[in-house]
Amino acid sequence: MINKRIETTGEAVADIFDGAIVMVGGFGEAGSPIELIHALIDHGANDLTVVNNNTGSGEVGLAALIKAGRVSKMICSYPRTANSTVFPELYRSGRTALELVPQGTLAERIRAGGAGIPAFYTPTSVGTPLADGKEQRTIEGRSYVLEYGLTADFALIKCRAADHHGNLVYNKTARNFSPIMAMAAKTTIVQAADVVAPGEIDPECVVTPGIFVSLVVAVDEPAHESELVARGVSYP
Amino acid sequence: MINKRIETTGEAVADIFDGAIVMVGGFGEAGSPIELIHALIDHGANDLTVVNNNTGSGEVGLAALIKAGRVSKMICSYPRTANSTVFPELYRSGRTALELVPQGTLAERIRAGGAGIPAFYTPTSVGTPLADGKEQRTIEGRSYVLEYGLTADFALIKCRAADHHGNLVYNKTARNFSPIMAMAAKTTIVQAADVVAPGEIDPECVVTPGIFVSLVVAVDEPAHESELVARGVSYP
Amino acid sequence: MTEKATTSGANRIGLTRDEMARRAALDIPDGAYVNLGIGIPEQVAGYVPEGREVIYHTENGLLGMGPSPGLGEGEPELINAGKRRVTALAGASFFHHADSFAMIRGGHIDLCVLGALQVSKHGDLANWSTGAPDAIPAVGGAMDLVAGVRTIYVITQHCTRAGEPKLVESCTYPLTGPAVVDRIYTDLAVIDVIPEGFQLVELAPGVEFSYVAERTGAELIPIRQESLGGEE
Amino acid sequence: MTEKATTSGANRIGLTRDEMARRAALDIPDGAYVNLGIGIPEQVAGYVPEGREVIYHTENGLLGMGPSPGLGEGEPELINAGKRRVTALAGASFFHHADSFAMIRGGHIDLCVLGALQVSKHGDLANWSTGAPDAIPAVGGAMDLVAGVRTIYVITQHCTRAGEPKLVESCTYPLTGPAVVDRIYTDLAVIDVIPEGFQLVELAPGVEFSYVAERTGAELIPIRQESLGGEE
Repeated sequence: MINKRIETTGEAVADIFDGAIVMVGGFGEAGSPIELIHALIDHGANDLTVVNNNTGSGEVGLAALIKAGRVSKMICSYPRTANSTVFPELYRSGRTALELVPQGTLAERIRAGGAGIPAFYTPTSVGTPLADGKEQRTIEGRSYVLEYGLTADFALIKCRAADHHGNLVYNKTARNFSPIMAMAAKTTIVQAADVVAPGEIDPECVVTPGIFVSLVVAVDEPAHESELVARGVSYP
Repeated sequence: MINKRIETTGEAVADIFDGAIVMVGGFGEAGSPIELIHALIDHGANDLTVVNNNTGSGEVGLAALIKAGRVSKMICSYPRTANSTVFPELYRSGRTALELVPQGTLAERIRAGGAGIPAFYTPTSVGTPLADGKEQRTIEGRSYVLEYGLTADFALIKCRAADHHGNLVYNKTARNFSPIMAMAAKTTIVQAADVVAPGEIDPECVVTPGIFVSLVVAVDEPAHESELVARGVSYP
Repeated sequence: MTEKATTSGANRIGLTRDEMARRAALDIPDGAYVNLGIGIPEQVAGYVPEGREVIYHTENGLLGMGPSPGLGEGEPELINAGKRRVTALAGASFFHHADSFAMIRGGHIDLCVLGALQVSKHGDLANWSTGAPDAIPAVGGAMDLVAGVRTIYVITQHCTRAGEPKLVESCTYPLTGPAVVDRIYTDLAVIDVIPEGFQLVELAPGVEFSYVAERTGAELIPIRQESLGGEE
Repeated sequence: MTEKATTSGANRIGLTRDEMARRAALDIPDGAYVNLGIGIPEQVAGYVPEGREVIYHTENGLLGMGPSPGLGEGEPELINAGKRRVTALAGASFFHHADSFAMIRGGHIDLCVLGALQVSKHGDLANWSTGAPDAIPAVGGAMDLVAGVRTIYVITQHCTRAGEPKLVESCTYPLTGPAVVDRIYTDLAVIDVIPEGFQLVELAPGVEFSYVAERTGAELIPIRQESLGGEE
């Protein structure tokens, strides 16, 4: 019987190695797999390249991982957050590198990586500093930049429900980057508020088919980042 | 109030012009919008370029459109069908041109067209005659061909249910090319077995968001191509 | 243009932020698919005239975005691109980021309303970075929006707080996109970007042409079809 | 190799089509995601050994494909890539064609079993066209499968009906993909494609090495670790 369920978040992240590229789902706090990130902090992997739209807020979740000095490079579109000074400090001190990517290009690069497309042309960023040094090409009279697919060793994502095959459904705008990150990572680790038997998710409504998922761990009552930040929580 | 519903299949296809590029959903008979195709035959538009995975079967639906001489070019991956001699005859006589595209490349070109990606690299067809004349490029030691996004003037697609905004859900493997064709066409015309009010389709389960849909027409009891073919029906 | 004038403060003239949003909302067609940028543009949704239905897209994966649920209400996983809580209307749909930006890049969004640091007379937009060396660069979805959405409206104060024109000959800040802006709504005027440059469309109530022209960093082309009296 | 021998007919030796499918099924690992080509490969699904669970992908948009529903049963909108009616098992999912081929091209499918017209000793596969000038060219998803799936198995008769070898020095038919085939299951043998060429893995019961070698259009490397008696 195929059963991708694993019991603890600690076991789920145990194989993440130093120097790994880790995609982390979420847009702001929506979809952020806080419990998996905290398990990764406990696990101790270092020198990570993290792909996320943002850089976290407060001192929990992704911001806590960055604060712990585990992230040597961020690939993201918007590394500024009202509630966090963690990334700006490390960036200014040169301890964390930044690859800034327009949000739609970031999404498309991740999707391309997952879909076996090594590179594609896009109009986004043409004529701006973010196109500097990139190959350009004119197609039917319009200029485009060449962008490369992005893959990862691991993805950490959060969903509403998963079955034992790893079929996933999400919650509202917490879906965001998670389905494409699940495609782009060699090992996709999922925290699910509900873990159900195969057949309990309508096959017409599955958002991430199980083929893109490696491990599922139940996190029944996931924390909300904004509530932790409001309470002044700092992890660990 | 936004309401994309239109009363008849005839009105739905009335704007399709001679020389148009028309994407037609379906893989074999699954998802084939037979009633819309028959309305297009009645409408009379000529010199069409049709994009579909196949070329229809028997003498109904897409095969009937081809037989009526309305298709000057097919773009497809598999133009052979056990039950149809319509396309082979026109192809051999030189009256219908063929652009043969590997199925996954066809899907990706349509998706790219809809997503504003003008071109992308793919490993598919490298080292085969279908790569002849195509630009190639080596990326990290592997060879790829450059393929271009595909867009259309119209898409004709079939779905299980649509709401007035054009949000769509499909039936099983009848989904196939329809969601990406809806993205790639300037005007997407949909036949739906059910037309419902906004809010009746779960927003988590919408497959094609209404932004990709122009017109919806109810076809309560769509015909099945295989049944028509078995009965020897020839349209018109 | 050498005069430094502020449009805020005691001797304020021209439109308030709310009035600018309301003015822009007048130009949003019925049935349009619209993306609203962060800041003043977000307020446009509150002013769509009676009888029109507009479908709002937020790039973090929602089409059919409804109004804010009110302070302390809503859900942390139902937010907009500005990471504020929103609602979903009947007929809404959720989708992932690649699909969301396919809508943007693929030209499916009719209209986008954005803020600006600078707009040039060629329609170049700078709205993501002042280029300051100590700033953390952050771009979000702005470059995708201007590259993909058919019509780009900008809402901005006519001048910076320091009184510098934001409508300029050419942008000194890093571009978000070249030749992308169609129309600009400021506290002082509505201005189109046409091949010849900044074309005045409408002055805010009580604002004179010369007042706007002096605060515009490139030639402001007067409204052609009517006399503007002594203002030229 | 000059001898024209048919492997069907009264003096048939080697495996039947069902037996070939059964033999290939033995090598499909537990938990694998597998795509089965049209023809004999479709039959592999019926022979997965007890205790293993394999998830079948069909490129027209279904993961978790189950067996045929039986003659006259099933639904016209629940079909496989061969356009035959199938079923969907618990844990299945439906998706569109671009997502389906993202699974294939992106390397997410573990294994694919295909038919062949010819396989070269370099693992080149030709299975879509005989290159005949009057044939309607049709490729389907075969080129995507060989370009994207990690492991490619081929099931084929060892020779054509005319007795010509299908395992050859180099393909004369147009390629589906170069250097893609990992293992070949024929009525006569199981053969791996290794850098040195065709490596015999196993002979069908009652079939001798020389019989297979004579019907193979390139050198057949004997099994190394055991003596094959007088066959060399």
